[in-house]
Amino acid sequence: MRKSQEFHVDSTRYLDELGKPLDDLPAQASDIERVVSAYRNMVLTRTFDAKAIALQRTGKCGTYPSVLGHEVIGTAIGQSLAPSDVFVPYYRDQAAHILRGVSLCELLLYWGGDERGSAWKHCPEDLPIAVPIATQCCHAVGVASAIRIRDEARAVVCCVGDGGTSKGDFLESINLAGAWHLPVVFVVINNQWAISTPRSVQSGADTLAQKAIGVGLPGHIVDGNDYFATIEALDTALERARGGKGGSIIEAVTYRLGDHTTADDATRYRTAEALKKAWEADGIKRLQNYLHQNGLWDANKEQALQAECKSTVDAAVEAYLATEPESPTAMLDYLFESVPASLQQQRERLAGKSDGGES
Amino acid sequence: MRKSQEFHVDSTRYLDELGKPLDDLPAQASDIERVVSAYRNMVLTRTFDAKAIALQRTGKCGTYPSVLGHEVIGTAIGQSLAPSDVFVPYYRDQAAHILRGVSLCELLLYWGGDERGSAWKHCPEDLPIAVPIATQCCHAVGVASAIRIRDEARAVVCCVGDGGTSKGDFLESINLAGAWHLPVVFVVINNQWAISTPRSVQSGADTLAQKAIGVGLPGHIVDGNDYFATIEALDTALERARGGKGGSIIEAVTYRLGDHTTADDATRYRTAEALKKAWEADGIKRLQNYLHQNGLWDANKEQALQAECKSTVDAAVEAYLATEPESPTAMLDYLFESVPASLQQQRERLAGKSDGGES
Amino acid sequence: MSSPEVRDVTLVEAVNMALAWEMGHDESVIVLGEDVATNGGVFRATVGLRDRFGYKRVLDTPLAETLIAGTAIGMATQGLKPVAEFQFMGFIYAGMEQIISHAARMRNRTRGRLHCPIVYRAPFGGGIHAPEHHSESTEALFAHIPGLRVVVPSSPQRAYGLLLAAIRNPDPVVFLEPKRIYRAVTHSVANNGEALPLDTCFTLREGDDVTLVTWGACVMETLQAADLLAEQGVSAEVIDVATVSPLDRETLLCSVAKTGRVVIVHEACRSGGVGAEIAASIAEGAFLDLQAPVVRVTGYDTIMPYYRNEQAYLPKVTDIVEAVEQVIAL
Amino acid sequence: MSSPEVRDVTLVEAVNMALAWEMGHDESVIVLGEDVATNGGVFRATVGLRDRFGYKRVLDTPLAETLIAGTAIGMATQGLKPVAEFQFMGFIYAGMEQIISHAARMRNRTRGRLHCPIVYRAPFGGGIHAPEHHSESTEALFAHIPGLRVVVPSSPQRAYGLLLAAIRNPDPVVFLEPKRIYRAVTHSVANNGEALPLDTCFTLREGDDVTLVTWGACVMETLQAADLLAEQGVSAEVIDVATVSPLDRETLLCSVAKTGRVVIVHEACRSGGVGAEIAASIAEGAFLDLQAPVVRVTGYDTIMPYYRNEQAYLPKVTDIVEAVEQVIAL
Ligand SMILES: Cc1ncc(C[n+]2csc(CCOP(=O)(O)OP(=O)(O)O)c2C)c(N)n1
Ligand SMILES: Cc1ncc(C[n+]2csc(CCOP(=O)(O)OP(=O)(O)O)c2C)c(N)n1
Ligand SMILES: [Mg+2]
Ligand SMILES: [Mg+2]
Repeated sequence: MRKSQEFHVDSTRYLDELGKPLDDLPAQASDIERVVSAYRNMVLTRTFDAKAIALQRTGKCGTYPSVLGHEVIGTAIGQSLAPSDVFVPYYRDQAAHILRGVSLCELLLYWGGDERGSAWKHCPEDLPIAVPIATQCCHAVGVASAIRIRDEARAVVCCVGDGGTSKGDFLESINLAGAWHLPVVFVVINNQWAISTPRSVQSGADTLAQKAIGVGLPGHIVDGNDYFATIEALDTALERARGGKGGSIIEAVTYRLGDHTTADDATRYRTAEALKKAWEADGIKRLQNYLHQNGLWDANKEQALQAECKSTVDAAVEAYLATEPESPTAMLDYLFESVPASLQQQRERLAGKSDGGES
Repeated sequence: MRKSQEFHVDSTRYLDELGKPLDDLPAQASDIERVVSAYRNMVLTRTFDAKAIALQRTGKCGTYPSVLGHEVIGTAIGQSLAPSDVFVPYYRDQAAHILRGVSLCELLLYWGGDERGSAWKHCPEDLPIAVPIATQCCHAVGVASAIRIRDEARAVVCCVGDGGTSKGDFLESINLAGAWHLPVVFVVINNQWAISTPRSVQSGADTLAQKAIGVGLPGHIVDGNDYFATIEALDTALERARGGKGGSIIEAVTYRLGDHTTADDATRYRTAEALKKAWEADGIKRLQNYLHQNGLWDANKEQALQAECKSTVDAAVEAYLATEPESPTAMLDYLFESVPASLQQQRERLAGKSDGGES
Repeated sequence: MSSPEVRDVTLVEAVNMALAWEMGHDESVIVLGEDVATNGGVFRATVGLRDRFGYKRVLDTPLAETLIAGTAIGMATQGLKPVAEFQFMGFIYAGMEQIISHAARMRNRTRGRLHCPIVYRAPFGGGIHAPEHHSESTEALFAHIPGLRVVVPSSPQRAYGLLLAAIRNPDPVVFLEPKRIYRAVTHSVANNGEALPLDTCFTLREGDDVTLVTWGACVMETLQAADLLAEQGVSAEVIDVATVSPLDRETLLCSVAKTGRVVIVHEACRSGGVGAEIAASIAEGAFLDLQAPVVRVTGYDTIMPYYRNEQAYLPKVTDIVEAVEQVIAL
Repeated sequence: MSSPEVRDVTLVEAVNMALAWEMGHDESVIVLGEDVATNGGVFRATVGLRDRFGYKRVLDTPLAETLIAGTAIGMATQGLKPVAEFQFMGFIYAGMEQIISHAARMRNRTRGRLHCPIVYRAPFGGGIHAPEHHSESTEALFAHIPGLRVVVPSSPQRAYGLLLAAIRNPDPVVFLEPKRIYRAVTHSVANNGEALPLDTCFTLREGDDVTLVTWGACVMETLQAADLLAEQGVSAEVIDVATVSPLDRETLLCSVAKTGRVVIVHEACRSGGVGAEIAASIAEGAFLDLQAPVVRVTGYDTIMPYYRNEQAYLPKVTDIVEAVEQVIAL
């Protein structure tokens, strides 16, 4: 006696690669102001990105992970999150951070080797950048548990890469989200690569969204270069989560248009053709086309925006470069709430050195 | 534009609770000898189990995990594995171990606190009992990788409990099995409990088999108290694996009829009713009924089998109780291939003590 | 609520009392782990808490230690004070990445913006005839991690007071409960919500001839050894380190200044155990005071044997006495 | 095949040469890890291996360290010799349960029936301006685990010879490569398949006045300090521990018997570092030889700062010289 149980995941896309609607657009398209400000954030993010890479190349910043190809997704996340929600990022979420209120200077400090880059003033509950892959997913379900314990109408967005979906932390966390009906939306940013490892090596499954099935969550795939598909999915998932209806997984499909980080050389493992093709699907250009086609944008506005972004970024760089390093004693001052007796001697030694000028 | 992708898991069951076929039986039912010997192994396992619990209660064995309710699944696993296959157990697989050639004395030594209980003579490639939950899953995919690297027509069966399906080790391993097309069959033994934690707390998914979907493996559910459903699924999955067609996940649904271990008291967290109901689905009784109904078994045979099992178990217990403990120096002798210079002094100290008679 | 002074309390009951006290007085305290709720924990350390404080504050988790460790971090950043249980220390390792890379670093990483007032509890140590992996004492792994406190109680009263302190501490504490003495003795415990200090050794017995330094279950054998030694006319000071990291070197060095001789006793294997740090610190800080080398009485450098041979592994009273005789002879 | 003597080889190239040699001579050697195949590793340690030895022997894994650690164990039980790479030591922690509970125990658990000839490689240590979590030196965590060897090369030739030894060793080895000196120097390396001994310190420089004990990248600063000290008329013996567990105490104690003074140098934070075990062992084993306390020059007891302040954390040549001056003064 054989019974069969069926499951599914849906995918959505609204715009073709040239920005032409393939279908009726979702409600989100009628909020013109929000759409335009999304576009503005994408351009700002890309401007920042290019500058950060340039700083690294000239020795003024450390290893930096380019956000090229992720701008649409991050922007949609930033827009869909309410201030009282909590964002749990990985390390390629610049677009979302900016909308959350992290300053460009803070971002530069972080990648420039200064812990103050995570002391975010404007989104104090957001989790900091997580470098160990997928570990942040556990924090996200922890935050969501706190929200549920206190019966609040808030939600959490947690980002993770395609590579990150292979790691236990992600897999255990989505399972908890399902088991405890937590208000958390996992956004799997499938940019096809984990450093040099292609998506196909990462998992034998056709899609990453289908991992949702195994934990009893809804799974949804969106074209991550399609602003409307992405923001609609996020708005829906977050509303659901805030309303106590549980979590979900959104696989946002895109392509990493840059090297993995400035320490990487992607030409070693991927073809110029694949990259060229991916650029054709670029979501910023696509949204720009859409705006043009609908009379919402023009060359003048574009020029003004570019100039504005450039000066915003330049100001941030200036502030960043003007920031003196912390005193070395900071390495002990923030370890615990107060410096334990046993560390006082080490702290004195450090303080002495930083006065003395040690080579 | 919305697309939908469909997935499914199937469930099978052939016998009702009274051992009556609900459907045409699979080919496995015509191998009478195998069916009867399956039954014999189930009874031996249950006899052993009762004795091990008794030994623990009288201080002659350590904490012991009863196999009650798992005998059908373990027996089917033991039968479907070829000698050249590799078995990767967890800690409640007595029925399978016996068919693999692990002696009852070895099993008692293991639970009786003696490492020689894992020095299995007759299945030297099988992995030992794994206590840290789900960790064995990684070993299973490692063994399967070795098989694939060498292009051998062998396969691996790996057991894990319903609780174990929440742990990263299992989840990462099934993903690798899918990505690398490994010849490994995961048997999730869903006995509804992980100590006191019910299946519903373990995951929000309806079934555990659907975790297969997220990794691109076939997932299949069987009634784990239905010998025919279980052996058919295993034979099929193993044949597939040995033939290079990749792995799969079988969720074998049963009920833990005993306490978690002899250190547990299940009455604290589950009702007598639920247990009573579970006993009605007992797979041994069910197969016995089937055999009776088909003229393959009778009261005399049963009596002879019971006597035989008792004397087999008694002999094993005798051998176990007669086994002198190892010399304490054994704790250093097997740590590395040879005792490093730095440990010689410690070894001498131990040797001196074991002569001297330390209190 | 129970009256302040409770009689006949075991160490594990004291753990339960401290949890109940603090949950009753601080809504932000949450208990999570495998089998902690309905079942009250496999050692009954959390028994009754679910009934008293409800299903939202006492949480049975799925079987996933990485998740337990990491979920507590997320909760903590929201101002909760999670007390997360690992069922046995042998199953804590999957949680190490979360503990090392996040719990211990969140405050430093964010320059104080977020912090992790978490207690990670785990029963630890051998000697109870348990199966493989149920007898670990790897406190040294955590003691080497900056940003963590590692605390080990050795009596019911200290379990109560130190656990309260650990929960109230705004930073992560790995709280290791010596299960060999979970029920070895009963004491009267004042259930008054008073915490004991962290980062401080407890001098359990004063003495002049030798300093015995230990923690956890070995406190029992060490005190017994001190009794035997007293009969031989040797006056032993017994120090319970209690917080094995960060280490209260001052108390240790003061004692050595008096006695000039030290024996360290721990159950963990010798090489790289916490005893190594203590011995190194004393040998460096009290070089001129020492009349004899600092000697360690410890487990062997091997895997805890299964139970038929576990007694051969564990440090014994006679081992301690012998070691003292050795250092006194010098 | 290349000629035996290869010139201008960096430490990371020596790692690559050893891997290539052994894969060429032993079919059972398998390389696995993240980005090790197509990309040749983020540090290029495995570059070219996929092309030479094929996709079945050089395997890109999914991003999962528990899996990497555990898959190697399963492979090893089948007679393969996996060399598993963790991309950085900061990402090894998710592998710890598998390494501690299984790789280190399989032989003992099965009384020799199965064993784990695995090498777990990881670049480690700071000083290269890397992001957070890319500068760990937590070798002490592994050195405390019975059943593991922990090996740290400090020159191209030792990287080559010790890695060959590690691969051939029938038990698990955690092989930590000091990435700060991955490309700091080039040496000629004899590519002749000859292994160096494990479990043995290397005396890099003989001396009479003080013994400097170190390993990994700090060997560089320690040798520089010895040069400076020589100018001051202080003759320093420099010992590269190389196998930090199990420890070759004999070589250390012999040296101390001669010099009577010891300074230990390591990058890891001080408390509970491998230096503690070495100091404790020397203080115990060479009590009467010691003219001065054993002093440790180490990283601070804190989290490795981000790179703007990492130099303030790292032990410096001047720190070593100062410490020697201090012990010599006694
Ligand atoms: C636990 C862990 N292992 C390895 C690394 C090294 N590493 C950094 S990024 C990366 C790939 C991540 O890929 P993905 O999750 O797809 O994110 P993407 O970089 O593509 O945005 C790896 C392996 C790490 N940071 N953490
Ligand atoms: C990593 C780990 N965590 C916790 C435990 C303690 N423990 C032993 S068995 C068990 C429940 C396992 O349940 P399940 O996987 O369903 O197997 P079952 O016992 O039901 O056969 C737990 C939590 C363990 N052995 N390993
Ligand atoms: Mg990616
Ligand atoms: Mg179960």
